[in-house]
Amino acid sequence: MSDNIEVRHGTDIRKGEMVRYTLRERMCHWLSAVSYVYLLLSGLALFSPYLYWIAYILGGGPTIRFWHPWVGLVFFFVQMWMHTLWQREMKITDQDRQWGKTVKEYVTNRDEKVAPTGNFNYGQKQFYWAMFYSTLVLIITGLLMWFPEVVSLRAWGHSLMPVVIFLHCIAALVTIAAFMIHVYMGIVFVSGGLQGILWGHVPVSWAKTHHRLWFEKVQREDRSRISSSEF
Amino acid sequence: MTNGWVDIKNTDMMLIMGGNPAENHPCGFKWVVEARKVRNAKLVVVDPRFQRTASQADLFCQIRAGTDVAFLGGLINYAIQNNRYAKEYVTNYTNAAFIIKKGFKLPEDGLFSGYDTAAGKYNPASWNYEEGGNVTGTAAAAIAAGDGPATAESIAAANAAAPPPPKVVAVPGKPAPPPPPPVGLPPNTAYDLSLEHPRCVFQLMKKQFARYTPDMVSKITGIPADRFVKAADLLTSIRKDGDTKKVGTIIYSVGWTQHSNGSQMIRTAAMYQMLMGNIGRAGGGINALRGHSNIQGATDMAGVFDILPGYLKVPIPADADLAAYLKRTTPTSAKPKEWDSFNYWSNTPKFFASFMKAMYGDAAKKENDWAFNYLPRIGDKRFSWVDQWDAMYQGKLKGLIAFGMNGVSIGPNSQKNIDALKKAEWLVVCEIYPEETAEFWASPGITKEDQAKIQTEVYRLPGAGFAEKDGTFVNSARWLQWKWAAVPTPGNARLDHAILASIFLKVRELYQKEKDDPKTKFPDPILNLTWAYSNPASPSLTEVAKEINGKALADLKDEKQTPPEWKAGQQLPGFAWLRDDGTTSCGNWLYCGSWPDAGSNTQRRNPDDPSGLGIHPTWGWSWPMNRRVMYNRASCNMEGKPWDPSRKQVWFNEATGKWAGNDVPDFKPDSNPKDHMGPFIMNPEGVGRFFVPLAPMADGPFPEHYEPIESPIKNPLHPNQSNSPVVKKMKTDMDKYGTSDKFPYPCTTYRLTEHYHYWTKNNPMNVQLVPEPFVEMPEELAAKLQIKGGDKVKVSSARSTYYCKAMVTKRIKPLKLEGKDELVYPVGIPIHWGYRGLGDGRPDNERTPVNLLSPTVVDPNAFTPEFKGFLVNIEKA
Amino acid sequence: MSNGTLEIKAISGHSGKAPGSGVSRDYDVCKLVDTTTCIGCKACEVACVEWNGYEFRETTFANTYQTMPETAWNFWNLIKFNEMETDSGMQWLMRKDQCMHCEEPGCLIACPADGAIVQYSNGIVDFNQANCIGCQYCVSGCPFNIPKFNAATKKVYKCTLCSDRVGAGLEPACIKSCPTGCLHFGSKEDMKFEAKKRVDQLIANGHNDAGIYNPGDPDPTPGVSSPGSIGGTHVIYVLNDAKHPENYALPADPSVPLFVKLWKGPLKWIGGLGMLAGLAALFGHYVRYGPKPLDEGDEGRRAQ
Amino acid sequence: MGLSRREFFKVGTGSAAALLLGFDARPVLAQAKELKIARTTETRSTCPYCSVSCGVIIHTLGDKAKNVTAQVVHVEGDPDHPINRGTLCPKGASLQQEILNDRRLKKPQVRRPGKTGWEDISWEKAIEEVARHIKKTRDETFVEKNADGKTLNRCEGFAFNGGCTDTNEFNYLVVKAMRSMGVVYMENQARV
Repeated sequence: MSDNIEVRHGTDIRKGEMVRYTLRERMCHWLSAVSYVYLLLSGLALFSPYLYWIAYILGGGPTIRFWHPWVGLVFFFVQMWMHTLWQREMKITDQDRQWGKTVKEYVTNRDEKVAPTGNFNYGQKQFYWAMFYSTLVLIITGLLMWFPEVVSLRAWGHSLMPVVIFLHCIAALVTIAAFMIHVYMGIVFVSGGLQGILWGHVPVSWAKTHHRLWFEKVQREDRSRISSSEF
Repeated sequence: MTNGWVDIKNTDMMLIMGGNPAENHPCGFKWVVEARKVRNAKLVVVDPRFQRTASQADLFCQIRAGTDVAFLGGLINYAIQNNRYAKEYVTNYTNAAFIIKKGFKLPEDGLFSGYDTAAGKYNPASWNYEEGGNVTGTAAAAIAAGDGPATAESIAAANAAAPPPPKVVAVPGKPAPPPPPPVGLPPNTAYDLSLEHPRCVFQLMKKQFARYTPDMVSKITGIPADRFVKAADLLTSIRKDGDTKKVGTIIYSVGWTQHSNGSQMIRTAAMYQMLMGNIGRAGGGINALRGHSNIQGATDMAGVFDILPGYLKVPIPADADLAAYLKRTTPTSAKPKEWDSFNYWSNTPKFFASFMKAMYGDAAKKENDWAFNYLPRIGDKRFSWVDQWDAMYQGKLKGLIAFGMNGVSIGPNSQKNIDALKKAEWLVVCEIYPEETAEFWASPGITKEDQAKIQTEVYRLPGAGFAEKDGTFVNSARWLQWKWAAVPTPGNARLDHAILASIFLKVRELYQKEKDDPKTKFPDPILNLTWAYSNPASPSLTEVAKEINGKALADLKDEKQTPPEWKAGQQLPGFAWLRDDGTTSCGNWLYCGSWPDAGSNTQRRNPDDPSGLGIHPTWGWSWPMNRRVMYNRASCNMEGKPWDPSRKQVWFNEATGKWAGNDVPDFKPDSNPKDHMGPFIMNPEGVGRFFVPLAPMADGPFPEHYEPIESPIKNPLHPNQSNSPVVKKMKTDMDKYGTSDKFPYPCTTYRLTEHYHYWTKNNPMNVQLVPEPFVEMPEELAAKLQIKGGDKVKVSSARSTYYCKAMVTKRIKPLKLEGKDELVYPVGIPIHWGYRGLGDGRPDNERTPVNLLSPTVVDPNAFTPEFKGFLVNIEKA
Repeated sequence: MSNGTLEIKAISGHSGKAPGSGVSRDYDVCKLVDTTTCIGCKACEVACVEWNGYEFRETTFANTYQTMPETAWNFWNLIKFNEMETDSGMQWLMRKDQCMHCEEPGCLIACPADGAIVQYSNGIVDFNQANCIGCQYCVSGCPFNIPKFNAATKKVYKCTLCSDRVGAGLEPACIKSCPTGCLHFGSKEDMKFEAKKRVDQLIANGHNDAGIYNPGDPDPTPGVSSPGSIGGTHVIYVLNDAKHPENYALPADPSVPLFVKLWKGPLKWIGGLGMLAGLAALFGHYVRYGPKPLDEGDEGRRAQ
Repeated sequence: MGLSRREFFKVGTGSAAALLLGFDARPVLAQAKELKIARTTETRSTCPYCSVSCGVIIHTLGDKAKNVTAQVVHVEGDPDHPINRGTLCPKGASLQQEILNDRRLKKPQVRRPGKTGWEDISWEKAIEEVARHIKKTRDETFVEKNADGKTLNRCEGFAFNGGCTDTNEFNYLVVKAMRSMGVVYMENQARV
């Protein structure tokens, strides 16, 4: 590593880059991502017979049935951790709503017409909250499904369980929809996004383009986070 | 059973009472269901509880335990009053037409004529037929002459004329000796075919049961009168408008037997069946369901004190020699002169001599009366089950050998049995599981210190289970069926008969060795007993079975039989070949024919049933001589034609002059119907007995309702003679009897379908089905006592206490008795628990035998204890 | 069916039809339970446990003759005792409770595990514990509360209709044991006929409401089917009062729970298609719009 | 009963997706247990409980070869038997557990006077002692004549109780042995 690398918040920063995610944030995100992917695959196997082959890849039905709830628990706690990290940043502001009005321009790459946005844009925040609330539904229904025999002991348990399973599926489908968009946006559509969540730093230009208000805020508040700034 | 299990399917009407076959004989009950499904037969169930049999009934009546004679007597009354009975059958096949001697009195006051108050028993001399032949048409004259049944006044006069009752000398401290041999039956009895003579059996019976009106039945039994009438109407409907085709059956079990009036309950049922013309017919009969796999066989084989194999009588002290014995035990026919009687018991000398030859072989010689003196005598004393425990409790009985018989649990009055065993010197128990009797010395409440004081030496010998033994069982339908051993005995356990044989051989060895020792008593029978089995220490049961069947000891000839000759050493084909001259040997004449020369009939396994009547003549073998329905001659009318041609069992073949049939005719094969031979060939009269003359019934020639010894009410028929006058209470300090002020609830005991006696409490599967003891009680009683289902309760009788859980149920209802509004609350307890079962020792329930509660009192005829009706109190524990 | 094997008709958690199914001649087996002749003796309970070799289960007294409150993973066959008082007196209704072997089995529909539940062409619905994943969705799919979970093995168990016996040409153990003949076994056609015959007899004897419990059977013959939407069952009952099956602790109108149907039906397809559509849409979007350009060149790209 | 299981159906998954991936998914096994009584030895017997006399078939492991000790694996009704026609009640249906039961007594034992437990005893010694007890008691209590000089020839000192499941042949041997010893307290379950 050369001398012109700074390390802040566990993140290597070079000239022309700025810290976007701390190491903690990135760990949290990837833990969440990995566990989610496992849950997604194992869940899909159980969701449709046409996808049950995934179960065989993952070690067979009983195996995924064993791990799915445990990983779900991990996912849940990671989500809660993430919540403590990002909860405040995820507050939806008036600026976000402004941005939201121009989302059509955003997805059609007419960025000049898109309202500027902060650290997380409105879409990202909506993704976050979709995942957050779905996780709550999934953990509650999931726990019931983990130990259905406890529920079945009650007279109402028997009629409750199908609803529980149904809700679990619905919530999972919501996360899947969100997840697909998230991955597309993060890896394919907005190039450079992956770099930010992988290593934590983004080029200043990238920040300026995609999260102008954040860029400005950071510049204003904490110049130190921008290394060797030209400004 | 006079009939058989499968035969039940042939019936049109069923009365199940004093039994609960759906629970206790489920696989036999299938034929009840079959009759209902296929023939649309009707089922009436009468029981103290609405049990699982009742759940199938067309009509259910909840009766107070022990009042069955009242119900059945009411039924007889209803049938006679409504003219619903089988007239031809009753007139010709029963003693209904026979005329009873003057001086006989009906028990309006609770006592028949001849009661000896001092001795507490009857002199049955007045219970006899009148001599004199056909008096038909003289009824009017007799009535004119005031020649009715006796009244209290007339009886004194009659007794004065009759020979004085023989003197009975009561020995202090000992039960009174039995009556001396009574006067015989008249050979030519007087009879009136119109059944109108005031002293004919029919009229006496009519009069006897006229008192059993629906109201009276209701007062006694607690069954509402209208419900009783409904039941009686349904049951007797088979003889409506002179119908003789339909047939009804009665199925009962120890719900009758186990009462102090039990024999008479069964008799009333048999009388009703005769009245309806149902005995001897397919789908009819009186069917006792025996509770165990081979107690029919145990009775046939005389496992009980008062008989020898094949129901031969045990000698009494008065039988000075063989001739005296045979004279006493061989009946001579007693019948109207114009009629015929087979009187099969006239063959007694042949059966007896053959039995003694089987027992003692060459030592049984004509010169020594077939070793007649080798047989122990009874009669001056009773040696029945309760007497045995009584003698042991009094220290008179020193040892007990029990093979598969759990006397402590079986009771009655289990604590007395436990205390009795404490006084015994030795006890030998052969069992397959740990049980209460062998471990009486560690029963609940006995401390280690107490145990040190118990001097009884107990041997517990591990025997064989059913799957480890071969041999035959006899079922309720008298079928002998061989079973094969499947597995060896486990561990060091041995076959029961090998254990018995080794004990006997060792005893014999001691007697052989010490026969000249002055202490040694009468070794001859022991030394001379035949024991010539190939392996004496473990006799092959096929050898034993062949010995029981019997064989020719010399070449035999009988021109009337086919084949007419039988060689010495050959197995006999049937008891018709038995001889009284020592040329045949037979262990049990009833089983003669079970193992003829051709091989064992008990091993036959051909399920064919050509007639479709469920006879299955080639499956196993049934006594007597493979007859599946007893007295089947009665299934035909006087001409020898079946009452119902669609259910033909036997019939008279005019062409051959012989009886033929789908079943083996239970009759003299060549007796022409014109000869008027009675179908009830074991009675000297040849006919069925509505009235039992002379001694066979100790408590009266007709049945009469008597209350159980412990009863909540006084007998509404005659409150001053509430219980049977001949039933005796026992006298030791352990024999206590309760009254309804302290013990208000009539209690009955029973089995559950999930358990078998005191046996399946060792079987996890059955324990799982019903894990704990309980007492069933009506909701109303539970509310009164503030008991909820599952509460622990204390049930107490005059004898002891029993702890269990309460089962509060709708299936037992409070009863209204004596026409009063006051409710009586019956309760019931299943019997299956003790202190050595699988679930015993669970802390939530104290496990003890329920027979701690039952009283030591027995039926005067069968000596069976009154397990089914006694008084208890219930409290929340 | 031949050579002592059973042909599979439907498989749980399985994509598409059971391979090779539908080629052999069809014949359905059926248990007929004539509750009017059931004496509650529990022979079937014992025969079931004995045949299947399960262990003793500790029970406790509960003020009833019923062995336990409901079937258990190792106790598949339970007589339910229901006491009723009517004008004509006491009635003690006893009914054998066990898997009904539905034609459209909710358990199989709900089950996500490939091959954990199979339906044979003769109508038997059988669990294969080797493939069971213990999710217990079958429990929620069953309208009769039959499948039971064993926490120790993490598998679900239920009556197999003795598929091992039936496959070898024998009748189920419970059927064979039944002392009164209240249980009967044969083709569904014959059992419906027998049931109808018995119902007619009961009606003739004054039990006007007698009838057959065979929920949802499409058979148009009057009286052989009863309300429900599970396509008929391979265990059918004769009831003295078929108008009130709830007196026998039977559901009056059994069906696979709505939410199970929604989830295994529309939701499965909507979800699956939705996912595919989503992927397609995203791909389309990328092709149409490509990646988002940066405002100011590409200098931020990391060069290493 | 721990018999090996035979997979008797194999059905490919047919999963289009799996095939697409070229992934060899485990075959779906609709597995039924092999009939556990397929090759057992059948012995016909009679149920020892009530008096219906249901025919039972005792299935034992092994083919009766010399080196095999038969072990009961199943008991079932005998379909040929005219009365039960293969059916059994809850007691009959659990007969296997009656035969194979941990609680079975497997060795002779004696409880000596005043002792608080059982001790083992050999068969020979047990039989010897029992026979000695019998002879002593019989000789002490035998009554040849009553007060009137009438023959009694009976032993009132010990009793024999027979059970409900003893065979006829056993009961006959009891009559022979006990009556020859003069036993009169001879009772059986048949009484009660």
